[in-house]
Amino acid sequence: MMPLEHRSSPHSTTSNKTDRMMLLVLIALLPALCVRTFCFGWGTPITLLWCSLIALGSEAVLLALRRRAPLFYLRDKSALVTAWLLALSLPPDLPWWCSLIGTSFAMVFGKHIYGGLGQNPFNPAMLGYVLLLISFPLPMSSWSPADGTGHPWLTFSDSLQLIFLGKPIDGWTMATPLDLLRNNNTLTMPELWSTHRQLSGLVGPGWLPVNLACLAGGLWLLKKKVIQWQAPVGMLAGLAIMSLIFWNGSGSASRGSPLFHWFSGGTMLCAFFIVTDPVSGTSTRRGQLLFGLGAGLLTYTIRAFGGYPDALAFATLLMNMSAPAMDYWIRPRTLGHGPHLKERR
Amino acid sequence: MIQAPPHPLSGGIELATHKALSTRTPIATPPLPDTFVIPLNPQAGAPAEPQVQAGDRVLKGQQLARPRGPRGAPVHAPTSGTVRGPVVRPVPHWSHQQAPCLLLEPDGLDRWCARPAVTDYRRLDKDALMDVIREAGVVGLGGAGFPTDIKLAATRGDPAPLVIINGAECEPYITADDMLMRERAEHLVAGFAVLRHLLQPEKIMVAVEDDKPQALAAMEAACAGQTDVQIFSLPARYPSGDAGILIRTLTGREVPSGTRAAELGIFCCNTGTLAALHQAVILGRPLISRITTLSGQALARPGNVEALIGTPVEHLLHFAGLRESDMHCLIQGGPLMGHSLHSAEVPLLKTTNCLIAGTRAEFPDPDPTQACIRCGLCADVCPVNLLPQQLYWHARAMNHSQLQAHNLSDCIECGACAWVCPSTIALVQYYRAAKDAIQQQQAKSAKAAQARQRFEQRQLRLQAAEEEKKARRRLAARLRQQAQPPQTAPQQATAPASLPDEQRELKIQLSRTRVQLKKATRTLENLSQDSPDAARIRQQVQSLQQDMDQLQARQTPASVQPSGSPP
Amino acid sequence: MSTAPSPEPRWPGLWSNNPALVQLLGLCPLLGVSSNLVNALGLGLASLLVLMGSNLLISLCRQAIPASIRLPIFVMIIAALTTCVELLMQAWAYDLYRVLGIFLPLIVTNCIILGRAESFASRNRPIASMLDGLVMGLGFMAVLLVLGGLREMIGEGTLMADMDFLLGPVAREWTITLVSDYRPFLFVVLPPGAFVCMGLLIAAKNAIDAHYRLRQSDADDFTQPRATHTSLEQQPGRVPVRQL
Amino acid sequence: MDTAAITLLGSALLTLLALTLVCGALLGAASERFRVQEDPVVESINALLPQTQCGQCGHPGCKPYAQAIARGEAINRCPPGGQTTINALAELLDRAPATLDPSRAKADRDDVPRVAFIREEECIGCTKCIQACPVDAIVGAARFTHTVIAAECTGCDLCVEPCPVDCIDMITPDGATDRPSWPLPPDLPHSALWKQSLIATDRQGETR
Repeated sequence: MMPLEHRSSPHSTTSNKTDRMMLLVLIALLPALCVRTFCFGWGTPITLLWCSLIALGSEAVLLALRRRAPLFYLRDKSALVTAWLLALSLPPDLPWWCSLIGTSFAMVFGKHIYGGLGQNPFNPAMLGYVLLLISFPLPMSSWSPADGTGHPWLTFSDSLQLIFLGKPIDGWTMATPLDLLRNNNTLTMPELWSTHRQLSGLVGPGWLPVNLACLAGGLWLLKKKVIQWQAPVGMLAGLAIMSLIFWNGSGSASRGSPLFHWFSGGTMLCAFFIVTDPVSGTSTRRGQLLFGLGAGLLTYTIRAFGGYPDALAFATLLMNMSAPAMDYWIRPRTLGHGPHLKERR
Repeated sequence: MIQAPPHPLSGGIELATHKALSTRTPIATPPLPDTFVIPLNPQAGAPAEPQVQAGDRVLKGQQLARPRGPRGAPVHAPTSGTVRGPVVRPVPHWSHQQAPCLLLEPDGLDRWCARPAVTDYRRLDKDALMDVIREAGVVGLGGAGFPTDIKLAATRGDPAPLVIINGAECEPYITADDMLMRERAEHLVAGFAVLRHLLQPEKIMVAVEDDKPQALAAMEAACAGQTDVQIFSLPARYPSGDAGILIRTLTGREVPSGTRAAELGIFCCNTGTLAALHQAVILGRPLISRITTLSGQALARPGNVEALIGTPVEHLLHFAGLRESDMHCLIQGGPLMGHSLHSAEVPLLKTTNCLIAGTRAEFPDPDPTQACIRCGLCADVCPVNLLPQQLYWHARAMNHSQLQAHNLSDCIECGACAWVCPSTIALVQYYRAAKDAIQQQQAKSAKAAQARQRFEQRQLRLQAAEEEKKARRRLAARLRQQAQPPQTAPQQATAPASLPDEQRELKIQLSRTRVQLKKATRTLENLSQDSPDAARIRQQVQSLQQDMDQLQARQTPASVQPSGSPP
Repeated sequence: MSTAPSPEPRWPGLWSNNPALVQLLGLCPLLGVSSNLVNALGLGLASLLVLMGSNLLISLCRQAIPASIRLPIFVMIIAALTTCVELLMQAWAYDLYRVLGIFLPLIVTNCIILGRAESFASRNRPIASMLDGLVMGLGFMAVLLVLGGLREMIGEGTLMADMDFLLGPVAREWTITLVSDYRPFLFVVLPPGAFVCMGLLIAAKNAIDAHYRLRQSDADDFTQPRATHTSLEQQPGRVPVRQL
Repeated sequence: MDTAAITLLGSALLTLLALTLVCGALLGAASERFRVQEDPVVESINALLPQTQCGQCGHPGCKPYAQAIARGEAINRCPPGGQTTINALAELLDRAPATLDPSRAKADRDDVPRVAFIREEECIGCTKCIQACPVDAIVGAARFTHTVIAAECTGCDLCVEPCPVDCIDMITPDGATDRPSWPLPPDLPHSALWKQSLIATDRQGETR
């Protein structure tokens, strides 16, 4: 009846557990998944399932190798979150072996080599993404065109064949809007918009709805208090500041308006699901604001002046690296401390 | 008259209060138990010194023990009866500690001892009034049990002190202060007068949470017309009732780290303490009873009781209708800061504000601990703006310097961080372990520094003595050389004039022989049987044995003489 | 560091005190040129030659070197030898010389060579020193070769490509293509991949050691204190245990 | 070679020579002026030693042992410091942490702090223990009863051996075990859970 081991207070805790928070993140990703499927075809759900399978399998194997009980630790669903985030960043019809390498690298070198959940300094999904980006530039830049660009809609079996058999389909890739803008030096903005079918409206078909869906999911997470507002706001602000500074109207040297940058590529996914990753980010709220701001600035810098058109992964990893220093330097003032208290006495 | 607090509470959590459970019935008085158990060291420190002997008959309110240190309080008999003990009994402590306790068997008469006549305290010298309070054993009833007279004395020097009456009972289940304010608000207001007399405070602030409307109303009614009293209605948010946080919420001032509120000229006390102060000064009653909440789903009749200090917890729980088979845990204090009791035989202390007999459904076993994901929720709720997750990592590594740099010592152990932790990490326990380790380490290094200093000074002294000796020798040599022919040094009588007691000499000889014998025997045991030395040493032992027998024979008749006992 | 001259060379250089895997010395060339086997072999040979030569020379004139300026003298000797090797390579393997580029002259700054000169050659006899140089150089080269082979296989899907750079036209046909139509895995060819592969090699070595020690002691003592690489010289046969 | 060239060469040589002299003089002066009197590492080592001055390391006190360590002696010879001190020393000096030298350890010692206690009715006032005490923690004079100042005693037990009448005990003082300290909570339950599911070698405390 009576507890015999020395257990400290408190004697009750909240019901908001880690695995519940992970589950909420997964639920918040569902709208993005649906919209992406609708806009970019069946490749996304196939890749997502494939990544999940690999993530769960490799996590179980790694846990067993590390003498941890797989069934207990798999319950926290962090492997699934990594897999989904990676799958939603990858091009939809990426060959199966690319996703395999990326996901397993994320699990081994992004997570378990440091000691598992909670110990990894880098965001595992972004680590896997970066590995693929620098190892296999060609498949990683082959984006299936979005619905509405005049291309034939890829059927389910088309996607399956593309992913698992590598069977090419004529003219199925298209440069992304970010690619176009990055490589454009001669055309003014209206010219660019009128000559490319990928560009229409603000950013072009496909990209706006996907980003809006991520935004919606993120706002829901905010409401559920799974994430805090600081990191997303910081990131979007950083991106906006930089794009305002370097915005050259509609001239050929323009690198895009703030809205263009907010709603193209994986910006919203990154702002609400990746820079808010607590493990690899900073843990103070002020630090998170700075973390997001830095990620935004870096994203724009690399997008506009670097070699990779969508720079979210690099920006996140660079900020991950500086997170421990931020944790060290940014500390709140503890009650009862501070110069003003000494003066008074 | 009721105001909102001027400063917001940072951090904190909102909890299900479970307070309605114990506020349905008025404060009850349980019958006397068979035996009272009165711990001699209710707080940490040296045990108090008993003033009575086993078998003594004592009267209610008679002093049983005096404190040995300055931080103690006297202990009084809760009723009249016979004292037994002291015996070692389990006391309410997290480490399942046992401590010396006096036992008191009541005679059922409940007869009071002679009490000082109720005089007008306003005419009493203030220092004498402080003595009355100290002798009554009034301590802080809210938590740590710090003697109230020391707190008062620390604030008395201030020209315009501030009095804060803490009626914010922010932990779930506890309603002792709530019921006290509802039923005995006039006692508290009478207590204000004592404080006014002692401290001449600028203002008296009363803080009550807004989920206690009846208590608020009672206080407002009782304080009507007293212009220096302000009543604040705090938002019900844990841990708004912590003294440091309450001071910040009400005044915006912060108690500097490592100091006490008294240094800011603030006297902050619990409502229960104020009631005890009132009883001690106006009724002349020492602190022998307190209002305690009995709550939890395993009780059939939860409620508040005015219990005598030293009543076994078991007795109170049975009074409240304990269903023993349902009880899964027994907590003293609240569920966030209290500690679980390992036995219901422990006595009620002056600081026991609540006893919770919880069922398994109420207090389930904690989920298995998961990895910290650094979500930062703990930092959001920390009322003193610490970084609990950083402290956690450093406490795991026992990195003392980083723990101190992150202000571990400012942690009030409120448990809000551990409550919100989604990975069920026992954060508070990490901090307590780290605090204890740091304290031990500091004590150790202080001792080492002292030893080092003494060692070095001794070395210097020995060195100086050596030099002096050398110098003297040189001088002597020079003198010898100068003095021709060399004199023979006169045979100086070195023996002191004191008459060596024969008895004493004998004793010394005996001791020496005994030790030699012991050493020889030990050597013999260590040697193997066939060793060549063995025979020699065995002989030695025998001769020593004979010597000793002789000496003993000589000494025994000597020691019989009454005058020969050594000093 | 033992002050007493020991007559036999340090065989631990191959495994238990391997300069690359345990002492983690010479990482810059190790990671920089191990992208394929032929580069690794070329740099390994060059380092081996310089290491043996410098150990021999320094040991020969160890009595004549004043202690206070020994390091500049060591560096001069090593630099001279490196220049010789560089010139040799320029003459006999020009293609490889161009591929290795700056890493050849950088042998001068390789800590293994200076380290051996300081800790062994300056205190031991010439033959022993040369043998020490040989063993240490072989240990370094072995790691280079394994790393180079690994990265070439994973990164390019081939093995022993371009061997003719070093061994002449005979070796032109030696290239083994493991997987035809292999997509280059650029990450492994680039420096970050070198770090990861190197880490895996160290981990593998520690795992093998731990396995054997567990077998040997047949006991459960995993409490062996952690050693840092600087302290290994004092305790031959002891390797750091870093549990994953 | 014309005169101009010789002048140039000469002036260059002179300049260099002058520079050398100035720099040399500066260096020489600096090495005299800023000479470190005591090896600072000895102080750091001494700060880590427990200052019991017990001599179990074979040196007369902690500072001499600190000096010996600075000269290269083994760091595992301090039984009162235990493994904590050895690890701290290893960290400071970047040496391999070793286990306590078994020849130094006394078999019957545990971790409980002890102080010397003189049974005063048996003391003969010989002052032998006073001379042995490294921290002057024993008061008394010849032919007068001695006593130990418990607060100053380091528990080194150096006074026990010289006592001719064996009247000194090493006792555990009151209050030494009074305050229990909280233990760290149990770590993540991986080992236990793993054992339930599979039999394997148990390597615990990996994240410590």
